[in-house]
Amino acid sequence: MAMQEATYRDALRMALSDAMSFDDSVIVMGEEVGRYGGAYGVTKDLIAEFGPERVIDTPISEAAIVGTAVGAAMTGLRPVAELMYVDFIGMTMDQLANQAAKIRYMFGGQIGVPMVLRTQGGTGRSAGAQHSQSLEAFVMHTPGLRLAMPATVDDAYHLLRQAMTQPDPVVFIEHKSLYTMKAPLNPNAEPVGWGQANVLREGDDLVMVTYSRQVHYALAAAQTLQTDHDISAAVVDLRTLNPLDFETIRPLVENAGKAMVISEAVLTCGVAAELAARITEECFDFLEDPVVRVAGEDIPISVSPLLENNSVPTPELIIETAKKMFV
Amino acid sequence: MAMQEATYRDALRMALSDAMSFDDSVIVMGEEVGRYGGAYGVTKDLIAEFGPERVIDTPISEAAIVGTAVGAAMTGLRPVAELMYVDFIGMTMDQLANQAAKIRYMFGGQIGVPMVLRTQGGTGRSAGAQHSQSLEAFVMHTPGLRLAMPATVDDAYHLLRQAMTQPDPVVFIEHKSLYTMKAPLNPNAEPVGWGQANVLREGDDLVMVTYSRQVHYALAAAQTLQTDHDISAAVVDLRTLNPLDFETIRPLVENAGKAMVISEAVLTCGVAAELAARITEECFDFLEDPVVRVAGEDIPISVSPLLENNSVPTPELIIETAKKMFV
Amino acid sequence: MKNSTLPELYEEMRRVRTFEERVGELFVRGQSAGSMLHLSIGEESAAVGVCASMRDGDTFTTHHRGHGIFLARGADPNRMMAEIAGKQNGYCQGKGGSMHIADMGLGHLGANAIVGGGIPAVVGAGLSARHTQSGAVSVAFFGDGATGQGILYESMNMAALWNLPVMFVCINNQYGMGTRIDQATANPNLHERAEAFGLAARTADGLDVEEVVDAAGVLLDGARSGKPAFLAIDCYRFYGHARKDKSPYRTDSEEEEGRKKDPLIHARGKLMASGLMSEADINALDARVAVEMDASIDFAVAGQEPQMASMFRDVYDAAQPEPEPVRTRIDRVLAQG
Amino acid sequence: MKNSTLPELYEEMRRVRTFEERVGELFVRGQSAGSMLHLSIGEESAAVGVCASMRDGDTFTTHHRGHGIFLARGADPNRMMAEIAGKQNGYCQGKGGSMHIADMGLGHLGANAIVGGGIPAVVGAGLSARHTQSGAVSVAFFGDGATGQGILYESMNMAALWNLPVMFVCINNQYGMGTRIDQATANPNLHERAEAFGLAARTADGLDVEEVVDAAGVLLDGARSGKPAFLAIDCYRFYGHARKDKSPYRTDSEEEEGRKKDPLIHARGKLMASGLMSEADINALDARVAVEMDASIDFAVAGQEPQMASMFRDVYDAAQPEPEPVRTRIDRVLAQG
Ligand SMILES: Cc1ncc(C[n+]2csc(CCOP(=O)(O)OP(=O)(O)O)c2C)c(N)n1
Ligand SMILES: Cc1ncc(C[n+]2csc(CCOP(=O)(O)OP(=O)(O)O)c2C)c(N)n1
Ligand SMILES: [Mg+2]
Ligand SMILES: [Mg+2]
Repeated sequence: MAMQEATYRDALRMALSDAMSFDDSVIVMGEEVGRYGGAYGVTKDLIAEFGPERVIDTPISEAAIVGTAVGAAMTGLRPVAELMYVDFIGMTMDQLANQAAKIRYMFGGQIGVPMVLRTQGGTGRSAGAQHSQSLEAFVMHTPGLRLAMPATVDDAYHLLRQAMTQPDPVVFIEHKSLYTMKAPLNPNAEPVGWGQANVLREGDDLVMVTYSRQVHYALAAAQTLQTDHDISAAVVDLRTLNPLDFETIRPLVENAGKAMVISEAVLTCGVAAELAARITEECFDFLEDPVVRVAGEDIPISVSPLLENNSVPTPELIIETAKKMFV
Repeated sequence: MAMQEATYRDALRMALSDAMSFDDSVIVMGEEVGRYGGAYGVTKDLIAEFGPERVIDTPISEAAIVGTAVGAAMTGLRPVAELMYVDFIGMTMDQLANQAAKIRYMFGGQIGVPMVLRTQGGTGRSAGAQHSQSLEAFVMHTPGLRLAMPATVDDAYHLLRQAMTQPDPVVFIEHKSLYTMKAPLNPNAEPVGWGQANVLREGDDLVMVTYSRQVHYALAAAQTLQTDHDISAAVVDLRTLNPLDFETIRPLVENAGKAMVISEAVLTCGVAAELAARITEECFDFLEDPVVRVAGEDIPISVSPLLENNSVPTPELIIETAKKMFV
Repeated sequence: MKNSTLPELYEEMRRVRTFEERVGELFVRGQSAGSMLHLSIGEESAAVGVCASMRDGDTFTTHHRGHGIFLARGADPNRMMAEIAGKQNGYCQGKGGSMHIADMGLGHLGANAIVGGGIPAVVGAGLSARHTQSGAVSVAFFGDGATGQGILYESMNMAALWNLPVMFVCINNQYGMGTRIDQATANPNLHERAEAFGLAARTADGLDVEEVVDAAGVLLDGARSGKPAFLAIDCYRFYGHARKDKSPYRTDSEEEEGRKKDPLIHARGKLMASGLMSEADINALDARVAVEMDASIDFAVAGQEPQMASMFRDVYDAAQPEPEPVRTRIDRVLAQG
Repeated sequence: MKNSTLPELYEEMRRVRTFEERVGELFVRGQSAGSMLHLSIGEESAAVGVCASMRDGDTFTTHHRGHGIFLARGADPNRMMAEIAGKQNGYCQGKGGSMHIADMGLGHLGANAIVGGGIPAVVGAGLSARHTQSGAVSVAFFGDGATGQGILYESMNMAALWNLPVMFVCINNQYGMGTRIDQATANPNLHERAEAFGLAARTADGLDVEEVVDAAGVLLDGARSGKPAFLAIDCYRFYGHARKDKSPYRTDSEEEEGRKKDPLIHARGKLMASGLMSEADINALDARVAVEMDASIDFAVAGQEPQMASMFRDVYDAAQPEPEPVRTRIDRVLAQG
């Protein structure tokens, strides 16, 4: 296959389809993944291609969906389970954190749980407090779980393919506002490695470390900062939060002396806290300012679009904050 | 009532009993809280005192226990639900984070959920990976939930009494290794205020910020550091992580210039990350060193006592780390 | 008991139907907050039939498809529509929206966007009712899809064990999104599960609102005196799952058949056959209701957007400090360095 | 099918009983890892009776009281006891302990310290078995207390919906900690719930291991051919919940009555009455088993403590980097500043 335009949604579907064609043990399961084609259309037509034995519509039973995937993964399948919204992770946290994450360790390394839990999060659809959250910190705080969050069409494809070959459970969180984003995609290109961050923009004055949709906000902000304010900001897309690639971040921060971490998750005890703490720990001698956290507000998300949009970082907030770092 | 010796367990039970005597709307519910008296004995004999209508033994249904408490709290009761181990919070996270935490906000401030979820966590009983965790970060990362973690006999009593008068849901996490700790207790004394940190030891060289059992490890370490190494370490017991009292921490860190945060929870994305990030943000100009995180290892807890004990901070690790901060 | 004569029941069902049609319009006009609008058209007899036997002081929770239930319990359609539009004068000041409407005054403990999420709260409300001997019942309304959620069984077990004044109402519109009930379970006789947990349980045909009233009345009476109950109401979801869903997963002929189970048409027929109302009477009533519901759109559209300042309000009790905005924090932090 | 004659069944039950007695000894000697040891004394017929009809390749999960089940599936008592002592030569290298024993070779997908936690895994194993047409069944063993957990119903519903080769075995020892089954549910006829979800379901009396074998055999055969099943086995928990619990919540006379439901004594009676074994034969067998199980204690006590280096191992696959120790991180951090 050659280069083609694809949406983030298409890229995800292609990744699933290619993996299923390549490896008969890959199955897809979840609510509405079959006949309906997925609440966000990611699994559209897979059931026609691979049949209902490999594309399994489930009842609305999130806990058992994850638990079933655990059992399937332990017995030779490569389940890719879908959680329709990451907001529903609360019902699955026992199966995810007490079972999937700990089985290899508790059982002395006898067996792993090579499953992928695909889900999506974030704001942007006026979906209210229980359908708009960014809950990746729960996953990142659980040893044993890998965590991938694609920001680009390329990663929607390649990172998902990579996730499906990992020996350990991967939580793969898409962003609901990115599904219609389009970009050229080459499924045969050599992908960035699993666990490697991607420097999407170089910059000498400031380093922005981020992931998922905020990568695009950061890139837009960096562009404006360069053009309008002569501030040169690097943008790092982490791609995976576990593993976390600090080695890519280090030289950039050492060089710029200023760092900003950007995350849609609520600020307190979130991913931004970990990133800020780590950068400070590792690059303290090089920092001119404290690492700045641009993160979600410590509040639930409203259905009102005005409140919703202002509950998470915006390109404007990123720009405004960056400017303040240079006064 | 005058000063008396009490264990942490006794103090908790007294707090429940006193609150129930004082306020008829307080009910206690959970697995084994009645006839059995609580897995760790905290609710012993309460059923004899207050009857099975107010001390309610439930089936093993953690999600519905929390959900029932939510409904009871919305309709005029003050439920104190017990989750036998904080490790079981995974089954309750939807009811806790999507319901209890968000109801006031989603419903535009019409009503609160004045419930307390008592539970216990931490290592020390060779209870294995699913019964030894410190999962407070999940709670701290959820706007709308208050979080209290008593370290002392005094707080076991007073902080629990205060929790039972909060207008918002409080998760109250005890430490399984503290139940038998004894100290004098005066239930009538004026308590430290809700939401206020407690400076348990002053010190000019280094500030240790911690909570729950690690308070005692920090105090022991600070004693040794003073005696054997001439290092003067302050010890701050946070008592509540939400609200978080930063104003007590600030002057101490500004004075000492060095800070260590200590938490039994796993390091990555844990409470220590938030504390380190915050101290750095607020006291950057005063810091000689990066804030050091002494936290739980990023691994599950083993049943083997040797591995278990070394999976979380020990007084020795605190001492060793502090010494390194002065070479 | 209010709304217990057939004309009253019909009027209430018409109000629900017309309100939902207006919600659809609000969406088409681009004035709803988002597209997660779940209409209860086809299910009116469930909402109206159960609520007819509920009393002041009773409490309830609903699922995401709960507009009709709340209306039947006395909601103001204006404030509902305003909430659905995300406006400040809505029931929840525009923070909740269609899926998170509540009103403590009317005993509405909340709609829920989590399938099954509101179910256990009624067990707690049942405990409260018993504690205060208020005589109130608490009713959980949910869809057939929620029978996939374990928390339903946990809650039913507790209610039965403790003999609480609680009722579980499963509005079986045959679908959870694109999944037909027989694609979600091997035994679609849902009330059998409740029986196995020791509840009084039955299934009513939602075509006939009077059948629902009768079944619900008996079960609610039982619940009030400590015999918790479960009622499944069979009906059909006339339209897509949410506003954007065109239901490609079901055939036109199935839909046509399904929509024949229309409780309004059925009631209309009964009203006329029995001579309780003439066709003209009914048409006049329908027109009156249309005027009321048209007004709700105007009310919603005229409402203000929430103020930005309200964003940090109501995370905690009003007497507590609000969470610090990220911007404020950043400014303070950058005073360092 | 192995272990299907009464002498074989008796021997296996004796092995379980004696092993559990030795676990108690290990605790008294202070050589167990912790006190969370849940003995299955009184429940031997459940473990042995179900496992008698299981085959090589079948998989299973157990609850926290699972020693007997694993033994009946072929576990090495030495490695089990070593694991219970938290030693490196245990099944899980001392990381799991009594509540987290597993062995992939014998199809043991793991014991669980979360009540209900291991149940859904068998649905996944059932999917795998069907995918590979292996002919294997997957069996979830759990206690009566787990019937409080919603995930049981979610799992049964899926198994029935998909006609999976799965069986749910509820070992009803009448108690979950201090709560008697009728204090945990209004309807203790637990198999009725499974029926309501569409499973083949029944209850067997655990007093008679042959009754369990018969019931389990039929249901397992059904499960293997796509009719998932549920079997409740009535028995009595002879001792406290865990090693330290003295069961103050039940009377001596109740315990005395309960312990009369002893499947070993019952089997012994049948063996002698039928002339299959004499008293002397049985005593010789018991003594032989005692020797085997004594050895397991020696094995466990002689085992090494896990190495500190193993602490960071097996969080992830062996080819992946291990998590960085806090100490290492601190040293690197303090190179700053
Ligand atoms: C816990 C959870 N899982 C999945 C969803 C997504 N979802 C919303 S409505 C719905 C179908 C619900 O079906 P049913 O309960 O029958 O209610 P209906 O929509 O038919 O009224 C699903 C799967 C959700 N909101 N919450
Ligand atoms: C999710 C969860 N809740 C509570 C507990 C505490 N607990 C351990 S065993 C047990 C009783 C279980 O009873 P049952 O399922 O009947 O098994 P039995 O102990 O009788 O074999 C309880 C409540 C737990 N381990 N996990
Ligand atoms: Mg439905
Ligand atoms: Mg039991």
